[in-house]
Amino acid sequence: MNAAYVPSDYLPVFIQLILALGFIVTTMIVTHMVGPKRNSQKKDDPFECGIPVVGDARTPISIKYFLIAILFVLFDVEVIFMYPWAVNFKQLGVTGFLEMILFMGLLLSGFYYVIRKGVLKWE
Amino acid sequence: MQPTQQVLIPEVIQQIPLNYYLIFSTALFVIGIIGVLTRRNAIIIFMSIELMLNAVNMLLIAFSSYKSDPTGQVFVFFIMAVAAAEVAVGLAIIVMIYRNTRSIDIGALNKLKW
Amino acid sequence: MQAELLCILIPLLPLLGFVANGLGFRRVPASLVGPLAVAGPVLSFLAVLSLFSNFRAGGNQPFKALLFDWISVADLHINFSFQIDQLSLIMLLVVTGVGSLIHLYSIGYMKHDEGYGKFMAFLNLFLFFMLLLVMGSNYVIMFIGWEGVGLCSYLLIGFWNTNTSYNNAARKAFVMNRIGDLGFLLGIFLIFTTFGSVEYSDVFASATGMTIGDKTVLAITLLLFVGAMGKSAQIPLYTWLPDAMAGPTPVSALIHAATMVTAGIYMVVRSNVLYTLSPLTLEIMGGIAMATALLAASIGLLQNDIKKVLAYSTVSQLGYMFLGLSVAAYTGGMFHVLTHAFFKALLFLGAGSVIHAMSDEQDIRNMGGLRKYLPITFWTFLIGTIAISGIPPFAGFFSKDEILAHVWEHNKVLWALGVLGSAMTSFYMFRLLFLTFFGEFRGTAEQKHHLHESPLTMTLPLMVLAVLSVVGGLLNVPHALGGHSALAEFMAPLYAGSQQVNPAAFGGHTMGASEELMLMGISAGVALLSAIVAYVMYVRNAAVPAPDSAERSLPAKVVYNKYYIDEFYEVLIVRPVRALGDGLYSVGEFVVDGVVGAVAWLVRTVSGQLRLVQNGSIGSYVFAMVLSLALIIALRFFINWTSVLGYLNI
Amino acid sequence: MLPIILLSVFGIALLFLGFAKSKAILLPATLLFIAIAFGASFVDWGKNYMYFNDMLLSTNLSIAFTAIVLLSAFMVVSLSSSFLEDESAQPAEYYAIMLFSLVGAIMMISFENLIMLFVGVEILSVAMYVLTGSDKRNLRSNEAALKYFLMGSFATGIMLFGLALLYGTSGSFVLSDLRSYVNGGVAYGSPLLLYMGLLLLLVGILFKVSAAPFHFWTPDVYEGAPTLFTAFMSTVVKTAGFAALLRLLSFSFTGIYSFWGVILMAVTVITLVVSNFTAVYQSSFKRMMAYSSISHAGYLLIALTAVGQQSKQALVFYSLAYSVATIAAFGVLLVVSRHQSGEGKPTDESYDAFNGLARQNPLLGFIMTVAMLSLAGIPLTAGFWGKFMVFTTAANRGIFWLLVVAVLMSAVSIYYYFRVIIAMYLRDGQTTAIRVAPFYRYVLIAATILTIVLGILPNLVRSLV
Repeated sequence: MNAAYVPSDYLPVFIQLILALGFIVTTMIVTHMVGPKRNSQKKDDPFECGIPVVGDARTPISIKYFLIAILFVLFDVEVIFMYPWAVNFKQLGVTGFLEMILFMGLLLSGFYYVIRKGVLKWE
Repeated sequence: MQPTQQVLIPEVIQQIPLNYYLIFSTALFVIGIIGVLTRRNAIIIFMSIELMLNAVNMLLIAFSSYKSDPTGQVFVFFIMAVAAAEVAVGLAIIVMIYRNTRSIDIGALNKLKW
Repeated sequence: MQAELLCILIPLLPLLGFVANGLGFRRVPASLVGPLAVAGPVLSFLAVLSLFSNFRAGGNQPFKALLFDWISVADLHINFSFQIDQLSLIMLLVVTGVGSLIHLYSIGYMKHDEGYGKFMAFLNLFLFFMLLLVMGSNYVIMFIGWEGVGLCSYLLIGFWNTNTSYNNAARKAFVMNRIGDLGFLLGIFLIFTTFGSVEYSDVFASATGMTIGDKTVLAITLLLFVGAMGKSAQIPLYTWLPDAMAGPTPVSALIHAATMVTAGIYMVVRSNVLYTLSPLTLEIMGGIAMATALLAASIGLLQNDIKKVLAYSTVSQLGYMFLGLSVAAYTGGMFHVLTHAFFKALLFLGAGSVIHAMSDEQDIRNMGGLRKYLPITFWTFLIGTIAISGIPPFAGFFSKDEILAHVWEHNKVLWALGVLGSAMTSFYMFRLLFLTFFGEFRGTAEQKHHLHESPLTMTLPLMVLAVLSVVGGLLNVPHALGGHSALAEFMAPLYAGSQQVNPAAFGGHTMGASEELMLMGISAGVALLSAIVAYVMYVRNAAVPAPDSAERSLPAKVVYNKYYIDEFYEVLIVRPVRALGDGLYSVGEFVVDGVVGAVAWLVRTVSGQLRLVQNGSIGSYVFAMVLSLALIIALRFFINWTSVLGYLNI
Repeated sequence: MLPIILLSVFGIALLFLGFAKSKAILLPATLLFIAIAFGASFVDWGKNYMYFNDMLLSTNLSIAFTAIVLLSAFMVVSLSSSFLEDESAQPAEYYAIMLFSLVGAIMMISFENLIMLFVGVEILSVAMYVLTGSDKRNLRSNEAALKYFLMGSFATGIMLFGLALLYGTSGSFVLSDLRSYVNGGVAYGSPLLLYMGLLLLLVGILFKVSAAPFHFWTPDVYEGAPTLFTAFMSTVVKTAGFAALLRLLSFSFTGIYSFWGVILMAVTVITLVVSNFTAVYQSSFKRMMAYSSISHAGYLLIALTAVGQQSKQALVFYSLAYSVATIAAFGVLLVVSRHQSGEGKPTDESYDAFNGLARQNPLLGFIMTVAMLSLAGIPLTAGFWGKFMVFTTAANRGIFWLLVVAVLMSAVSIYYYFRVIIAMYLRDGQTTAIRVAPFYRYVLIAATILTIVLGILPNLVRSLV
């Protein structure tokens, strides 16, 4: 049973690696080749409705984006606790259900707090 | 080790020797450390730290599988959740610094010393 | 029960005085400050007296007053209890008795000072700690008192804190004391690990079962002696004491003459069993004590500050006390503590009275002829001087002689050196007396106009102390003079343990009465001779030490003087002694202080370098962490530590 | 384990209380919450209970540490009245985060399963990252937060790797399993993994308690963080960290003392020497306190190095004495620096800020003096007995050379502690009389009285443990 892997066993992994890389490389090369190319100085300039360029291209992004991204990370990750719970749902029984309700309740109270703080107001 | 648990873990996983996992994780971990040591961009340092954490996750799962003991995997969940919290706070701090100094180069941050 | 109540009251009363004056600083009316502050010491003195009479009536039975279980953690048990026996009672009498007098004196001396209430409060606090020190029944309580008196001494030296040099003196005193304290603390830990207890009774009981020359006991006694060096100003930790004269004069009298500085002697006598077990420590102690006594005395010969002379004299007398202890003459040491407390307190208070009258002038070159203006001060000062010089039948003669007699039995060379020191003592003390009180007044007219005898609160303590300085010696009149060594008899039970471990050291007097009388005659004669020399130089010739600015060559009037004896004296004694004194003074000032300074410099430099490691960059911090981790791993996994662990005794 | 639940609920409640119009209720509410948790922590007194599926263990020792942590938090919070005056601050959030961090601290104190240790450490650390950076406009605070965060996560990573290795070699995260594994000889797995695992885990926690050479973050972070949170960090985090170390080392890993004992000794010596020497040169009081905190970590490590029955009581006592004195010192610093900024002077946290303080403010001077005396270990203050007990543990083990180093270093420490006293009493300064709010004053006085009472009657604490 405990026979060691022989190198050929890694073949599927290797093939998938090549396929994945190959796809990216191919698409990049193909897009460059397929489209027509006409370069000119005007065209390479940053362009904004005929008005000459002012200031930095990297305009400050509203802090809202960061906040939402950060909140997403936080709430998103909590899902991982639901997988094992779901798998063992039957064995855990009512207690498990109540515990998950408590867990979700805590999460939701956090969510409510975020809303009350006005983080999600999109103005 | 209880036999019932042994059923839960597919034996096929144990075909790669545990040492490989150990060495692999350690390598990943050390790469993370080196990243922390050599980079100056706060975000990249932070990513290196995440790499270290993932190396630990990897190791824990390997041990967990080989011991047919789910505790290790539960720990991984905790690490992931906590890492998310760290990411949230860390990004917030980095954004705050960027807003104040227009830079996230840690080399510029040495006002506090001596 | 009643005895325990007394035991609590004794330290508590001064503490109450401290609380009242300390918390009520600037709120207690000035007229109340004095009585409040004096009440504590006086009442505890009465309590001590009652305790003492009970003790005598109860057949001299030592007892321990257990107040409460102070701390007990695992196998560490420390009781808060007081040990009442012959030794602590004697110290209690001295501390509260002399302490009360000095408190009384301070009322007159400090009344007009801005920080009068604060001063009295600190003085009370000091007394509290000093009482803890002598009453405690274990080393930890002694240590707490030990640190506490150090702290109070620091506070009181720096009392006139607007003056930077005073602050430096205070800090120097504290640092040097701390060095000593470290030794003491380590000694306590070693005692604890060796005997499993810090209680005197337990420690000495198990110590009697040990053999002479035991290595651990050697280490313990040496560490404890380091503590004593700091507190009792022995070489090399003595330079703080002369600097400590920056404090107000009552402080110098109480702390730096009568009580605190004798704590080291008390500690050694208390631990006499341990010291008897370790003859090597006693030898070392003897050497250091002799060197200190001579060094300080020779420096004292040339000082011109009235308090500095007394300070060096204190250092030198402390040396004598340790000298006595080093030849197992524990009673002799304690006896000298006792008499020294009387006459040195008297001298300091007298000096204070002079300074008071001279409007804070301390230079004896600007004094002279004060005999007429300050008669009480003069007479009491004279008594003190005779007492310290060892001229019979005053107190100092008996105590110093007891020590010298024991030293004679032990080592004749040490005895000779001791007599030499005694001659110097007599000389510089009489020089001080003559320059201050005889001759013509050399101060300014304004000072002369201001001269006055001190008020009664100041002169009363002087007179009481003068009486004690005269009769104090009668406590322990040796057999050779027809007495029966009352003090020695009284204290004998304290040395039962020592006698058990080393009977040879307590062989009793081997020398005959005639030999003892001869020794007495010699030392008294030498002291008298020195006094006469001083008289000739400073009264007959009215020599005045050259001002600091003058060249160190001999003043003309001395060179051309017609007394052959003076020239002889100059060439053969004064010059060498002066050179020696100057040299030794520099040793003290520059070498010892230099070492202390160098250590401080080293700490600061290392500190300055170390802080540069903290360069503020995250990268280097992380690098340092990883590097140390790697180092630990390398050292831990690639070096065999078993042998190293064995070496470190783990 | 009631305090954990209570504090979590209270924390959430505080977040919502923050939406109320009046901020005035926040401070008393927080104090009330902590007080309730303090009382609730004694429910399990005298019993050894396992909680949460054997994840946490409540013993008298853990309750004692919990009580110290809660007491420190109570005192720190009661010094926080200035929050309410500052508009940009968000007191509800700060208080809530502090309560949450206390949950983490209690988990660290009473863990039975290493998972809980990790979760506790992280809850505490993440909360501290936020509080360190809470002064958002202040670049120093920002920098401190980033430093703390990056280095803290790095240390967490190292600690986790250690945990994983321990798990790999012993097959369990439970302390009692680890103990039987260690004591039963190395039955299976590799001792190398065990040693490496323990080493890395130790390094992670040593970082949190700021022991050298893993202390570099401490001075910078303590200096940059708002003073109040510095006080919180230097007491709560340290106490919890040492409780965790004690639990680990005295319970699970006593069997391999020969392995970690010498490492800890080396760390102790380095910590003592580096911190005390560096503190001498500092001109900033706050930074000096950071080094002082490192040095106290060194003294506490002595008790761990000489681990035994007595170490537990020594650690409890020392933590209490240290926490109370540190909070009192920071409390005075807070008043003084706020007073200065109130007078329009730049905020000065150097020694000079204390010049002549005691002339016009004898009470503040006295409080600071007692705190410094206690930190320096002068008799009749709590700090003396703390040091004495710690040193006795070392003496009992016969580790005399370590004792000598420690005693010498405590002599060095006198220098920088007394500088404050000298500045307050002996130097001239223009400090005018400072008005201190009554409650604030009571807390400081209480801390001072506690320090003195514990210095006179140290057995009070022992009768509690």
